[in-house]
Formats: sequence, structure tokens, C-alpha cells
Amino acid sequence: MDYKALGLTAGIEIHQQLDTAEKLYCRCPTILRNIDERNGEIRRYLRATVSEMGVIDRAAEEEMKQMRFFSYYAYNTTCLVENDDEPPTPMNPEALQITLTIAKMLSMTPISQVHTMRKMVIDGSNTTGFQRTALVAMNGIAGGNCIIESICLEEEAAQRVTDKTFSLDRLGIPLVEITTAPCMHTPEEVKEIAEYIGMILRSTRKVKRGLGTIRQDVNISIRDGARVEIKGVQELDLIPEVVSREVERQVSLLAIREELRSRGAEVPQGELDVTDLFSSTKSKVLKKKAPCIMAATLKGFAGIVGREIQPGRRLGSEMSDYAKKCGVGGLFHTDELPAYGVTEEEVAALRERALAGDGDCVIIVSGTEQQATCAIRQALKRAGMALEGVPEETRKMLPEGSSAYMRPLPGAARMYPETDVLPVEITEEMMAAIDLPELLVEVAARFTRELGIDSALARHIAYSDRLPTFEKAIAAGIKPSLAARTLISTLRELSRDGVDCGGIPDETLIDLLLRVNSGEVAKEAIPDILRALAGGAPLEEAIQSVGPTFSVSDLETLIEGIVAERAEFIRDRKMASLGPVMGIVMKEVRGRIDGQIVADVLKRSIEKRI
Amino acid sequence: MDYKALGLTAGIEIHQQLDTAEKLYCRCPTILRNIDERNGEIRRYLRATVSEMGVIDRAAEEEMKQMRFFSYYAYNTTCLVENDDEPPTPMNPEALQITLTIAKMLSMTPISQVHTMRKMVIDGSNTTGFQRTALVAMNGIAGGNCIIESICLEEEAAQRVTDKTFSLDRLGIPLVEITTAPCMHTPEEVKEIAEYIGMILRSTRKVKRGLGTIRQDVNISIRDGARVEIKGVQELDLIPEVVSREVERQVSLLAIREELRSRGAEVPQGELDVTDLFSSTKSKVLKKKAPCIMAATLKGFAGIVGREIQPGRRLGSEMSDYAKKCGVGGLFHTDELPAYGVTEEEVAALRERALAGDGDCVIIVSGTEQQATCAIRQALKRAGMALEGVPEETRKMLPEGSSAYMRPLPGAARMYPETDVLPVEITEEMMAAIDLPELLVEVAARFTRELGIDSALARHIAYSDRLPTFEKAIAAGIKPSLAARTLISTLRELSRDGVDCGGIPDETLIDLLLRVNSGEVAKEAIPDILRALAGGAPLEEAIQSVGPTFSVSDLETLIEGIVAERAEFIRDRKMASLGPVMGIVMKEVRGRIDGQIVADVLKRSIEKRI
Amino acid sequence: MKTGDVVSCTIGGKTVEAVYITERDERAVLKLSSGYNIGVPFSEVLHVRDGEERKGVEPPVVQDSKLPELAIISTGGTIASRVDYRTGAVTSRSTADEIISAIPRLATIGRFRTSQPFSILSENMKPSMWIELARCIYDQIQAGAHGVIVTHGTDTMAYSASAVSFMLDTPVPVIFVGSQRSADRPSSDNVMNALCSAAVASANLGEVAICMHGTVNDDYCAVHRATRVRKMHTSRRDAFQSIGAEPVATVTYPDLEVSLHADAIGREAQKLALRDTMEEKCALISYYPGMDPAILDSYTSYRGLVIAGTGLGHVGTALMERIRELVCNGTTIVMTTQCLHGRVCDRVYDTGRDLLRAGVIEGEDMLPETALVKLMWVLGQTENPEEIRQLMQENLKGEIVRRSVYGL
Amino acid sequence: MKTGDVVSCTIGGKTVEAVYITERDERAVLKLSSGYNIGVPFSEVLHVRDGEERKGVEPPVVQDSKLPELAIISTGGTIASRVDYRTGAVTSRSTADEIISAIPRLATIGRFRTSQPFSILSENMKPSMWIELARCIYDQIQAGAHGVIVTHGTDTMAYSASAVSFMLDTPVPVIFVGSQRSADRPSSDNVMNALCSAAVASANLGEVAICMHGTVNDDYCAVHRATRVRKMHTSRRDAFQSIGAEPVATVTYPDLEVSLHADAIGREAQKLALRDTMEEKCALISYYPGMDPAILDSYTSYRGLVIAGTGLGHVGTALMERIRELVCNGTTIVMTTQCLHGRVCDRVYDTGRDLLRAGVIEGEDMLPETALVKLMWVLGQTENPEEIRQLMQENLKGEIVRRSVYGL
Repeated sequence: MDYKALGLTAGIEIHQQLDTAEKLYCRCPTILRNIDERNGEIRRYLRATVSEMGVIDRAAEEEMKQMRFFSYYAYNTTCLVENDDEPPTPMNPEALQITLTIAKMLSMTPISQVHTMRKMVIDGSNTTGFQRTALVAMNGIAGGNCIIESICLEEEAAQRVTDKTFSLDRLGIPLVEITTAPCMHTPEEVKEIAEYIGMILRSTRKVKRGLGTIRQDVNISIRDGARVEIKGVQELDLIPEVVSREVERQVSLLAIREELRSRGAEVPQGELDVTDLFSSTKSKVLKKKAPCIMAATLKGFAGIVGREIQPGRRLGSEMSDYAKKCGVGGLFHTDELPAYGVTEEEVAALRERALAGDGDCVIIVSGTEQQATCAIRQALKRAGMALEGVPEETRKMLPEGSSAYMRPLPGAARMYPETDVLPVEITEEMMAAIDLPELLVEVAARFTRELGIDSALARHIAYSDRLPTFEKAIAAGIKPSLAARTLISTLRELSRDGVDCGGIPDETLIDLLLRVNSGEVAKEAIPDILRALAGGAPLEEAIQSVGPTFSVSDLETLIEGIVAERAEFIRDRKMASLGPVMGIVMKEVRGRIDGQIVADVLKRSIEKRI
Repeated sequence: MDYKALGLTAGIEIHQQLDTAEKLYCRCPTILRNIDERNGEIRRYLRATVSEMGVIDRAAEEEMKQMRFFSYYAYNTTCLVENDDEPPTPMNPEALQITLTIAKMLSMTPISQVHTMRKMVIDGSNTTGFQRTALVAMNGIAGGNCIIESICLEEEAAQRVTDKTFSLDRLGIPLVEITTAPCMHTPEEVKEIAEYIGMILRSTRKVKRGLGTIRQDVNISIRDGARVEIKGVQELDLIPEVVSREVERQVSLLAIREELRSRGAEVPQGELDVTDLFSSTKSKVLKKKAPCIMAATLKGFAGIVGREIQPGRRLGSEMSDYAKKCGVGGLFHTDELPAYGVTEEEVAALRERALAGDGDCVIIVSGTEQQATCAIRQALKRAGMALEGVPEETRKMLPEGSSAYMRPLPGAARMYPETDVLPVEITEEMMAAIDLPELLVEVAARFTRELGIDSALARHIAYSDRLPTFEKAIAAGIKPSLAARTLISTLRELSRDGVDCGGIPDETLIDLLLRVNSGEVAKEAIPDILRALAGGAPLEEAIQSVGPTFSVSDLETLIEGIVAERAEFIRDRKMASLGPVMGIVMKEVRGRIDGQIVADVLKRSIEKRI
Repeated sequence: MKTGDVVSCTIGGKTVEAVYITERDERAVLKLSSGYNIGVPFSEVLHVRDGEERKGVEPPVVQDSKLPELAIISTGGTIASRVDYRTGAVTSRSTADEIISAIPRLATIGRFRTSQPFSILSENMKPSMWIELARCIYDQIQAGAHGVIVTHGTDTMAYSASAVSFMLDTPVPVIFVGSQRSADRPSSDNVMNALCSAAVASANLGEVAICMHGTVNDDYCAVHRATRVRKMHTSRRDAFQSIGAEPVATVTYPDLEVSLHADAIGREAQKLALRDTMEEKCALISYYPGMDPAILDSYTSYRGLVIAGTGLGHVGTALMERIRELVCNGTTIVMTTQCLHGRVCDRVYDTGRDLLRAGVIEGEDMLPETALVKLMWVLGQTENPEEIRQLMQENLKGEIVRRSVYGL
Repeated sequence: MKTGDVVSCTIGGKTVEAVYITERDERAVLKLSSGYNIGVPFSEVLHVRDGEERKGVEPPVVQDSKLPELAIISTGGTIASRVDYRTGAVTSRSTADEIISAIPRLATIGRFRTSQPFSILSENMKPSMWIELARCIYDQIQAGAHGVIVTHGTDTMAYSASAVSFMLDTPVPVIFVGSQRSADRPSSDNVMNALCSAAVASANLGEVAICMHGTVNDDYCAVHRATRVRKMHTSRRDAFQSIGAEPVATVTYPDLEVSLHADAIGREAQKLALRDTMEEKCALISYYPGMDPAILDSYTSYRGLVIAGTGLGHVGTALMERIRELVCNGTTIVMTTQCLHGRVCDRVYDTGRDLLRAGVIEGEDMLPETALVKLMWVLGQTENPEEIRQLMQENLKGEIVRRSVYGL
């Protein structure tokens, strides 16, 4: 696609969890828990509050279509603040310090007096019904020419366990949100900027690492399209796909708009109860839901509702997304029927009842009367938008890179001051006192320069989660190559084999490497020892499990025997016998003593005999 | 027996629960509860406290031989005072007023300043470990010549549910204890005095009635014997039997003492572990207990340990009672062995080990080592007392009138001041203001005089639990004969048939009698209606269940028919036909209309025809 | 500059347009179009144009005339409030229409009349306002209210409810309600508390009570007798707890089923009466080790003093002389306990017996705060020392539970 | 007449012989041979003969020298006491022999040394005695005690334990113990509490705590951190409760198994140190609606004042001016809450923000009583206002729990 011609503009928001000792507005540790460790559960309703204009924020209103009773798991590492039963503490100074450091790295200007706001979120992921967030700095630059609009410090939401159940361990972990201007124009460019900002963040050495600790939201629009925010892109590599699919979607929706307009299509309001038509249906889906089935006719929409707008997504899917907000499972439309057990006769009867002509499309939904009515109206709303083009929306990424509707883009009405938290002053002295950390790219260059590590591997190390381990290992006197190989290659290979070494503490890894360094443990034994450690064994036991270590004098005795047995062969072949005999020795000692030592001893032994 | 010759002197203590609104030292109601209604349970240990002489009261010490963990059931009608978790309230003035009334009726002199004492009781029946008691008046006279030594106002103990579990509903109900001097000299005299004092108590109309609300303890001694207190005699009729059996016991014990002395019997101290002798015993009792079996030899006791001293009781039983305080099931002695699965060989081995001659008796007990050692020492203690004669004891009555050992007579050391309750002043004005109630004997006389009731029945009424009901019935205008017959004879007959009418409220009984009085319900129907009421039916339903009532006009129609059919017979026999025809009519209407009305109507009908 | 004016300022070299909100600690607080507030030095702010007048619109409210008439009396609580999203200010709303439009389900429970005798933060309550409030409730009941709901800040709600309880014999429920989490947040307890209070205001109750969350969940409200309740947590929803007594009722949510306790006083059990005199010259003091007896000198002009003593109701011997003097000079002194739970009993230890001899009145199991309010009321009714003592020791409005039942 | 004399009097025409006990309200209290006491007018009593001297005998006690050495410090509590059955007087016993003979099982737990710095009713405790007590404990630990047991009346035990906690860094357990039901009754909680306290005094603990019944049953004792415990019932055995924290240990009875909580501070975690200066010129006041601001005038000479405010830590606006003056004149004012549970947060409402501006220090979740004791101690350590503020807001001895965990 010619993105320039289509007028693609994109921006990103990067959400990165900070690795602070305590949460942003309480003093709980920022650690995640297993839900089995919960020690309490609280249950609450949330409701949107009315703004001074008598208006409920449109995003919040959407979330309110169902009255929802939420359940929250509490832990001994959460407190009454997460339970929304105690006022928040002042903003965590450590989190603010990290945020200011990032702002300085991005040449941003801090806000003189930072105000904590409440952003209304009533999907249950915040016990309060809002997320606390503060704009800390504005207007910087990333990677040479991408403008950074703002950096906000906000609290993480609770993790969803099931539909209406959340776990409070994650709620309140500090998170920075970095928003770029819409200054990117190709899918690849988006990825590059995201990558660069990620590197900046990790350079602080104060951000959380691992799955779910960083999330990208991408804002995309094309000319004549509309701004769409796609949330929850966790892998950088997927960003270009997400962007190009959204461009495709907007292009398709604009084409549909033109076709509908040319057909003179329209969306009459009003729903039709057609429950009786399906009283003896064989369709399992309709039967399952069924107290009420509602229908509506989309004039001039025939064939278009079923049209694909993105891989795996049709206009009908978009309408279905809207309908689902009312608690129904989805909708059917005559572009796809008969199907799902709905017969041709039923479709005919439906069309007749709905007074639908050949050019029209009929949609149906089933559920309780209230649900079905709500859902059909939502679907009609979305159908109406098709006549306008691309709606502004917040969407969530689907696994392959397509997206589904979440809610309208939230307006400013959802944001109001957090009166329980005092504003914080940011002075020039505070900014001046911040030491900028060494960028990871610089770290990598230094590794190559100072440790003689190959530049690709150095980059790997610098960007890896094990960077601090590596640095500790070097400080402890471990050979850089050993440390790099073990911490990068070996661990990655094990990870590919499904061995999760994430739980092995740095201290244990360094202890192991020190033993290898001293020859106490053979380099070759490392993978097997790591497997044992990953399985939960203590280091001593892990080492023992691989086999007792083999001392140099043991080795000498062994080699003496082997060489003696093969004295003739050695005398014949001289040093050329080294290879074959080495093989025989290694069979005995592999993984129990360093191969280099074996080679040295064997070589000396052979030399004595020739 | 010639009681005068034996030098019998006896006194009684009468314990009577008072019918106050609230308990003696708290404000809970004085009502008993079903244990299923309990709403809490508390568990406590009790221990004897040491007196200022470093001495534990001998009765308390006996109860301490086992460390006991007690359990108490609480109700919504008990409070923290019963739980021993709140200080007592001041002494209930209503209870004191009743006590003073009784004192005045017995011509006693009140104590100027009444002090509440704590009497140590650690058998678990008091959560505090003591019973609160206050001496209120002294030195009166009952029934002409029996001296009343004292009247005390004390709190009821908790009711025992199982061995170590008590119910707190009864704890704290006010109780008067009236102690006579030892001024009675025959068993019958004891009963008469008890009966007279009981009448005085009930004359106050302020005492509880029914099972367990009054208890007599009898103090008995004969010349050369000792004072023995037999507790818990609930039925007056059993008193003479209890007294005569105790006299028999003391006579027997004195005879045993003489015989033992003449034999030169002695009780060597020290126990012998004979567990090994019974390692393969067939005796189920020994096997069951069995970790340890201890024995001791009683020199010169052969044949005497097994001697009966009271119906069903031997000297061995007395020793067994002492041994049981240590938690063992009882003891065996060679006067009764071989028996209970103990073989002749085992007895022989036992005798040999115990170095017992033919004139000696060997006793054994089984239990844990601690229990068995404690128990054999207790038994030896009691055996030693046999050489002295009759021990001073508190005993409990057994069902037939014999008694078993409970504990030594408590000494004054168990009594110390209740510091949480302030003393109460009794003034001459208070005593002067007390109106003496009409004695029940006077009530009976008045009934005969004023209501024309036969004097035996009048006495029955006056002494009955239903006296208040009777008085209410008379006040409501019910015929005295109807009221008396129903409340005394009918209820007694029903009771003999096993129908418990105790739960029928006075109001219901009076309502029923009013309907009988008015002819609405037939007199004959009363027993059946009462049966239905006792079964829990409401009055209307009970009346209906017996059959619809029969109006006088219904009766006239019925009688007209019957008489018409038998016109000839009637004309023949004239008024002599009344009896036979009456029988025919009654077969139809029995229990549905008053027989007297039937007779009247029938008589008139017959008269018309002759 | 005034709130709502459009202004601009420069941040990081870029000009940002914003709305001026307010001044805070010498900074201008501006709202950006994203909704964020920021504080910037006034020197950097340029006025662009005046703000437009914005006017709130209430949707019209229809009340069902077949439903029982309930009165809502607001004293400044935030049972229904609205946030000004520009300033963050919370506006309390107190007309029937405003309240119903905030909590629409109320309209299915009753027909509402409203009244607002004053509007204050509850920590600024004082006895004269209790009287005003009691009169206002009395008027509403006389005017035919089937039940009365009083919205009140939670800080001193228990004191006010207790005061009304002593002043007013009520034949209908008088239910105090508030919220622990402000009404401007989606998770506020205000809606559930308000609906439950309306349900219990319609129920068969005839006493003054407080209706608040029974647990930290949105599952039921507990209705506490005014004289036995205490705020026992600074911030939890279930902060209000009956002490030494069970709640008189519970109301489940969202179905609003009312379950009355057997001890609850029913409708019409009391005839409407108001005895609204209170003696303000009363104080409450807590004893602590080493308390300087001279502190009692500040109370010589007081007519009543409640002491929250230690344990069963004790103070140090050093205070005894001053206490004797106060009693001699006509100050009524009532002993309660800082333990809060359990009963005062000054007959057990010497210190207590000395207090009784000095003329101090045992406050039984009354909460210290309730005892203070009661003492103010009793001293407003009589000057006769014997009557004062008798009234203080008698259970008038459930403030004294004569038996300490286990499990409470 | 003197106690123990044999006397006679006539009642109902009969002469009764008795022992003279004491005078009570103008009556002679006599003990009859039955054990009953009666009070009769002195005019009716005749002296018969003088009483005999009766002397108590203690059984000899042998201590096991292999057991750890524990110190028992008595301050007048009745952990071991003996009743004079004639007078009803309870004699406190405090030598090791006396205590062990009253509670023989103690001898299986430790070897005991005893000390009695003073003997008073606990309501008469004062800061100077806390210092004396802390010094006495310090001396015992220095002399090698493996653990210290302090017997103390329950009324102010929590204050004393808290004071010792601030003054003393202890490497061994310092366990306060008392009884709610007097030791002279068979059902007293003294034996179980004493045995459990001895067990925990031997355990791996290194802090000051209170050991009392955990429930109303004789099943286990709870060991509460001195700074988080409060007497919450006048008379129940389980009156002591940890507020906003879990007990640091439990001890089951009768097997005396000690279970330490994960948060418990272990032996030797602190080095022995004593900082025994306290500023006595401190007070605690509870705010209530209508409180006269003039009351604060009594505190102008005070160096410290703890206020138990309403809710999150508020007082009426009327007091604000006086509070500002006090702070300006150098009085440190700390805000706590009369709710007892939960945390002070004066950032939420205007009243609170005004208090902060006036210089009032937020007392976090400290109990008001603990805050008072801590303030006395802090003012004894420094006069620097910033240091005072910092120390008051820092957790020194568990008095501040930084996170309010749900379920406490």
C-alpha cells in the first residue's frame, strides 16, 4: 500500500511499569501474586458519576450498559487503598524521580506543579472506578525527529481474572505513559520509534521487565478516515501488521461508505420482536439465548454487512461488537444466513416480517428482552456510522493483528481532579540534579570496547533482562565470554526447550559461574545444572545431580590409564592421536570437567609418551 | 429401730428457688432453656485458691484431684456475669424482699448489714469457682418447736449437662437456703418439718414451682456416729427412708469399727504395682482401663470390705467412692473376687504378691499410673476411717434412699467475702413494712369457708401449683366446683395417663372453663380438650377436635326424635324411662353438651308425654 | 482571570491552549484539552478570551404519588453531589429533584420532600444545630412524613443521631445516612446507603438509627440504633459498628429487603414528642496516666462532665480531690470507659468506690460519646440532682443495655 | 477491738460467738463459725478475748538451675495473691518463692529472679514510674535475664508497655502480663496468663509485648505488640486486642506452645539500650461537637498535645485559631483518630488541610494513647521541631503500620 498516498499518520502511547519498591499511591510492594495466595475477596458495584453538565462520559456510558457486580481478590501484599477503603498516600517520590529521569532523557519540559487526576474507568479494572494519572512533563523529542507530546505517571489497573473478577496485586503499580505526536507515516516507522523509546525506558534500569510490563497503544488514521486507538499491542514485531491492517480497515470502510451512499442506503430506527418466528428453530445459538429475538432492517445494506474489511473481520463483526456491550453473544445478519442452524424458511419469514427487499439486510439478536432491545439499537447505531465512514474508537488488538471495538474514544469529561492527593512541585533544581543514565546502546558499545564482546552479542546483553546479572558477574570477576554465553545463549536455548529459568536468582547464577570460572564445575555442565535449578533444586544439589565433579588429579589418573592402554597407537600416530583419544576420554568425563583442561592434560600425557 | 435409743438427731436444709424477674447478681431472666437453644460455649479450667494459711479447703482439695476442663453453654438469656466475665450487679432487691418476708414468717431476726460471701465450689457448677451466698436472718422458729438457725440468699449453680459440661441458664437464679437446728429425732419428724417449711415458702407465692425448684439436704447423726449431710433429696416422701437408711449405715459402720478393733486390723500405707499379674487377664474391666493396676492390703479386713452397711452398699462401695475422685472407675477387693472375669489363679497370685493372709483383704484399682496411685491412696484413707467409725461427709442421695460419698463436709475456709458486691443494710422499717402473706393452710380454710369446697380438696387446691390459676378462675366467675375439679382432679388424672398439661397457660385454662361455664363447651369434653391443648393445639382447634358443640335446640330436636320413637316405652315406664333413654341420648352427644342439660331437656320431654 | 477563561502558555517551546481553573499555592491551575490539570506560574499564562457561561441541566423528575411520602433532610452531606470537572469542586445537591436525578431508583421507593436546615462539614456540628435538626425532623413528621432520612457527614453522625434520639420520641423511622467514600467517585457507597436508608425509612421501625454499609462489600447495610453506634474506622465503608448491641435491622442490596431485629422498636410505638432543650456546658475527657489534675480546673463552670476512665471506670487517685470539688460545686460527673466495650463497675476496686463516694455516676455500658450527649439532654430537662442521677442510669433510648450478652 | 479478736453478740435472743474482722459503714463485720460474715451495730458486740496470731507458711520452693533465668518485675498486679479469708483482703505476693508457690508450674519453665520497683494500682501509674520500670527492666537484662515478665494492673498496662517499648531497645522478650479476673478466684485468668507469659519470655522474641487471654476460653493467650494493643473491654478476659495489626505470637494452653508471627522481632535483633527521658508535659484530648475552644487554653504551657479527632482526623473549625496559636508557641500537636481503627489523612477535606497548614502532625495509624506516650518520649529526645515531626511520623517500635492490610 502507498501509505503516503493514503495519508497515514500514526502515533503511539507506550505504557511501561516502573520497578519501584512501593506502589504509586500506597505503600504496598509492586509484586504480582498467584491468585491462590489471596486472603480476601471484596464485591462492589460501580456506576458512572454525572458531570456538571448532566452528562456521563461517552466511554463510561458504554461501560454502564450492564449493571455489573465486580469481585476483587486481596492479598497480604495489598491494602485498603487498593480496596478503595482508604485515601491514597502522596505520590510515590521514587516513581516521580524515575519519570522525571525519562522526561529529561527525552528532553521534555516538566510541569511546574503536577496534579493527580482521576480518569473514569468503570470496566471494573479499578476499584475506585477511576485511574489516577498525572501529567508530569510535555514536549520532548525521541530518536531525532519524533515529537513526544507528554509523559504521564499513572497507576496500573487490576488484572482481570475472569469476566467480573479482578486481582488487586497489580493495581497501583506505577506506570509511565509516553505519548508521541502523530508523527509516523509508515508501519515500520511506528515500530522503530516504539523500539527506541523502549530502549530509553530500559536504560533507566528502573522499569519492570517481562511479559505484560510494557504495552503499546497505537493511534492510526488515514486521510478521510478517523483516529482509532488500538490498545494492548504487547509485541513490537506485531506493530507494523496492526498498523497496516487498520489502514486496510479504514480504506474498506470508506469504500463501503461510498457504496452505501451510492445505493441510497439508510438505517431506519426501531426494532421488531420476531421471537415467535423462531419458536421451533433448530438453531442452537438462538435456542440457547432465546427469551427474546429482536430484528431490524438495514435498507440497502445487502451484501455489505458480510463484506470483509480486515482479515477475519466484516462490517457485521463491527456491529456485533457494539451489540455485545448489552450482554448478548453477538448478532446474525441475512448476508450470512441461512447458517448456524437457521433455515431458509426462517430467513424468508424474517425478511417478510421485516419488510426487507432484496437490497436490504436484516439483523437479529437474541437475549432477554432488555438485552436484545439494547443490542439491536447498538447495532443500528454502528450501522448508521457506516454511512459516515470511520468512527473514532478505542479498539483492542486481536491475536493476529486485526482489532475489535472496545469503546468510543474517551473525552475530557472523564477526567477530574484527584482531591485526595496534593499537587507536587517540580523545581529546576530537582531536574538539574538528575544524572542521565547511560543508554543501553552506549552500554553495548562499552561492552564491545572494554570487554571485547562481539557487538551483536553486546547489544543482546545490553537489551536483555539479564543485563544486571551480567554486570554483577563481570564485577565478580567472571570471564565476559562465559557470562555472556551463559546468560544470553544458554538461557535462550533452554527457554526454547521450555525450561523457564526466570526464577533463578542472580546470586545463584553468579555463584554457579564463579564455580565454573574456578574449574570446580565444568562449563559443559551448565545447561544441565540450570535445568535442575529451574526445577527448584538448590545449587549444591543441582551440581550433584549432574554428576560429581572430576578433579584434575582424577583426570590425570584416568588419562594415564587410557593412554597406557593405547600406548602403541599413540607412539604410531604421535600428536595426531590426540583427537581420537580425546573422544574416548570425553565420553567418560563430559559435563564433569572442563574440556579445555582435558585437552591440556591429555596433550601433556601424550607428549610424555612420544 | 429405736431412734431415741440410738440418739438420732437430724436437721434439714431446704433450698428453694425464688420466682424473681431477674437473677440474683445480674439482670438476666430466671428462665430455664433447652440446650439446643444455646448460642455460645465457653471453656475454662478451675483451680482451688490457697487460703492465707497456705491451706486449700478440704472439699475443694478433693475436687482438685483431677485437672478439669469445663464447658459452659450460653444463651441469649444469659450474660457476661454468668460467663464470669463481668462483675456482678448489686444484690437483686426483689429476691432480698422475698427472703426477708420468709424470715419474718419464721420469726427470724434479720442481719443488720448483709454481706455477700463466696463459697468455693470447684466441681464446675459455678463458672466463678464459687457460689455467692449471703446470710440474711438468723434464729427463728418453724411449726411450733423447730428452731430455724439461718436463712441465706444464694445463687443457683449451673445445671450439669454431661460430666464436664454445664448449662448457664440456671446459674444465678436466687435461692433461699433455710437451715434448721438438729432438732428432729425421728424420720417422720424430719418429713413433717420439711413439709411445713415448704408450705411457708409457697405461701409467699414468690417461689418457683415444679421439678428441681426445691431440694432438701438432710443432716443426720446418731450417738457415737458423725454428722453426715445427704444432699439432693427432692421428694418429701423419701425423707424418712433416707434418714432411716443413714441411721442403719452409721450403726453398721460403728459395728464394723468394733469388729476391726477387736481383730486388731490395720491399714498399712503404700501401694503395690501389680500390673504384670494381670497382663493376660480375661477381665474386661481391667483390660479396658489397664495401663497400670495398683494393689494394697488391708490387714484384718477380710469379709468386712464386702459387708453390706445399707441396702445395696458395702464398705467396699465407700472406698470405691473415694477412689473414683481420682478418675478411676472403681475398685475390686478380694472379698468379692474371683468375679468380673478375674480368675481364682489371679486372686491367688495377687494375695501372694500382697503378702495377704487369710484375714486380710486386698484391694486393686486400674487406670493410668497417676490415677491408680491416687485412687489406691484414697481407698486406703477411707479404710483407715473405718477404724475410727463414721466419717463426717457430704453424701449424695441414690435413687432408692441410700447414699454415696461426695466430698468431706466443707469447712469455713471455703468461705470468703465477695468484694464485688456491696453489703446491704436491713433496717427495722424495712421489716416492719413487710406484709405477711396468707399461709396456704389459711387459704385452704378460707376456700372451705367461703367457696364451700370440701376441706381435703381445698387443701389440695391451696398446695397445688395451680393455685394462682384457681384464684384467677374464681375471680373470672367460674364455679368453684368446676374450677377445683378441673384444675385438681382432671389435671392429676391426665398426668397419671402421661399427659403433661404443665405447658398450658393459665389464660387458656380459664378461657376453657368460661366456655364450659356458659354451656358453650360440655363439661364432659374437658379431658379430651386438655389432651389436645397439651399436644400444642390452640384452644379453638382443641375444642373443634373433640367434635362440634351441640346447641340446646339441636339437643331438643334430637331428643324429640328419640323420645317419639320410644313413646310407648315411655308411656309404660313413666319417669323410670329416664335412665334408659338418657343412655341412648348420651351415646349420641357425649362430650358435646353438658350431661346436666341433657338430663333436664330429656326430663321435660318425657314429662310432656306422660 | 476567572474560572473558565481560555488562556495560553508555553511549555517546552510550544504554545498550549487551556482553560483557567483556579489558583493553587501561587500557581495557575489550567485544564488542557486532554482533561489533565497542570499548575504553571502565573507569569507564563496569557489570557486569550473570557469563558462561556455553562449551565447544568437536570432531567425532569416525576414522582409517583401512590408511594409513601418520605422526607430527606440534608445537613451538608454528599449523598447526591456533582463534580465540576473543571475545578474538581463537589457540589452538594439537596432538592428532591436533584437527589432523585442523581439516584433515580429512589423514585421507586417513595415520594420525597426535602429540607436543608443548614449545610456544614459534620465536624463543625454543635448542640444548637442538633436542636435545629430535631425540630426540622419533628416538623416533617408532623407534616405527615412516613419516614425521615437525614443525610449527614460521617464524622459526627453518631453524635447527632444520638442527640436527636434523646430529644425526639418518633413514631416513624428517622434514618441518618452518609457515605465514607465521596459521592463523586464511581465506587462511592452513597447510592447503596441512600437506597437502603429509604427502604428502612419505609419499614416498620419507630426509632432513630444510622444506616450504613454492613461490610466492605456492596451486599447489605446495617441499621444501628443511634445511641449504640460508633464510627470505628477512619475510612472503611463499614466504619459504623453497633457496640454491645446488635444492629436493629439489615437491608440487603440490591434487592432492598429489610430484616428487623427482634429488639427493634416498631412504628407508632412512641407518640411524636419533642423535648429540645440541651445544656451545652458539658464536656468529655479521657483519662490517661499522669494526667495533671489541674486540667479539671477548666471545667469548674461546667454543668456536666463525662470521663472516659480506664478499665471498669477509674482515674488516678490524684484527680480525686478535684472531682470531689466539682461534684460539690454542682457539676454532674458521669463515669464511662475508654475500653468502649463492657460495663462500668466502680464497686470492685478501691478507686471506683472512692469515685462513687465522691458522687460520680456510673455510666453503665453507655458509650462515652452517647453519655456526653445524654448528659447535655438530661441537664436540659432537670436541675434536680437525684432526677439527673436516675435519668442517667435509666435506659431511655437504648443507650444502656442492662445485660451484657455474650457474642456482642 | 482488732481483727481476729473473738467477740459475741446476740441475734434473735441467742448469743453468737464470732471473730471480729473490720469496720464497715459503722457496722462491726464479724465472721461466724460457718464462715459467713455479718455486719452488726458495734453497740451489740461484746469483746470475749484477744485473737491469736496466725502466721502463713509457704511451702519451700526449689528452682531448677538448668532452666533459663527469667526476671519477674511486679508493679502491684495480682498475678500471685492470697486472700485473707477473715478480712477478704487480697495480699499481693511478689517474691520468687511466693509466686512459684502460687503457680508451681512456673518452676518447670524457668529460674526466677524477682524485683518490685513499686506497688500501685495501675490507674495511679505516671510517666516517672514508667522510667523507673524501664530502668529496672534494663538492669535485669543487663544482669543476664533471658526474658522479663512484668506483672501489671490491666487498666493502664498498654500505656506502660508502650512507654517501655519506646525507652528500651531490648534483645530479649519483655512481657507484660496481668489478670482481668482477680487472682483470688478459682476461675482467675492469672495462672494461664502467667504461664503463657513465661513461655513467651523464653521464646525467640526481642520486643516488648503484652500477653493475655486470646479468647474468653482458657485455650490460648495472644501476645500483642506493646504499641498496637488496647484494652477494649472493661471486664472480659480477652479485653486486650491488637488494633490494625496481628498479635506477634500466640501461646496455647495448657501445652504452652508458642507460635511466632512472621513479623515478630527475634531475640538479639536489637542491642540493649535505654533512652529514659520523657517529657511529662503532654496531654491527650478527644474532640466532640461543640467543644469549647477555650478548653485549649489549659494547654498553653504544654510541650505536646495529642488530639483524638473525628474521622480521618478532624476538629471543628472553631478550634483552628487556638491550634495555630499553640503550634506557634511551640506546642507539638499530633492528630490521631477517635475511630481507633484506620489512618489519619488530613489531605482529603478542607478541615484537614487547614490543620496541616497550621502545623499539626498527622499521626498515621497510631493509637491515640500510643501517640501520647510516643510524643512524651520524642519530646524527651529532641527539641528540634523537624526532628520531632520526623520521629513522630516514622515507625520506631511498630506503632505505625505503613500499610493498612485488609482483614485486621
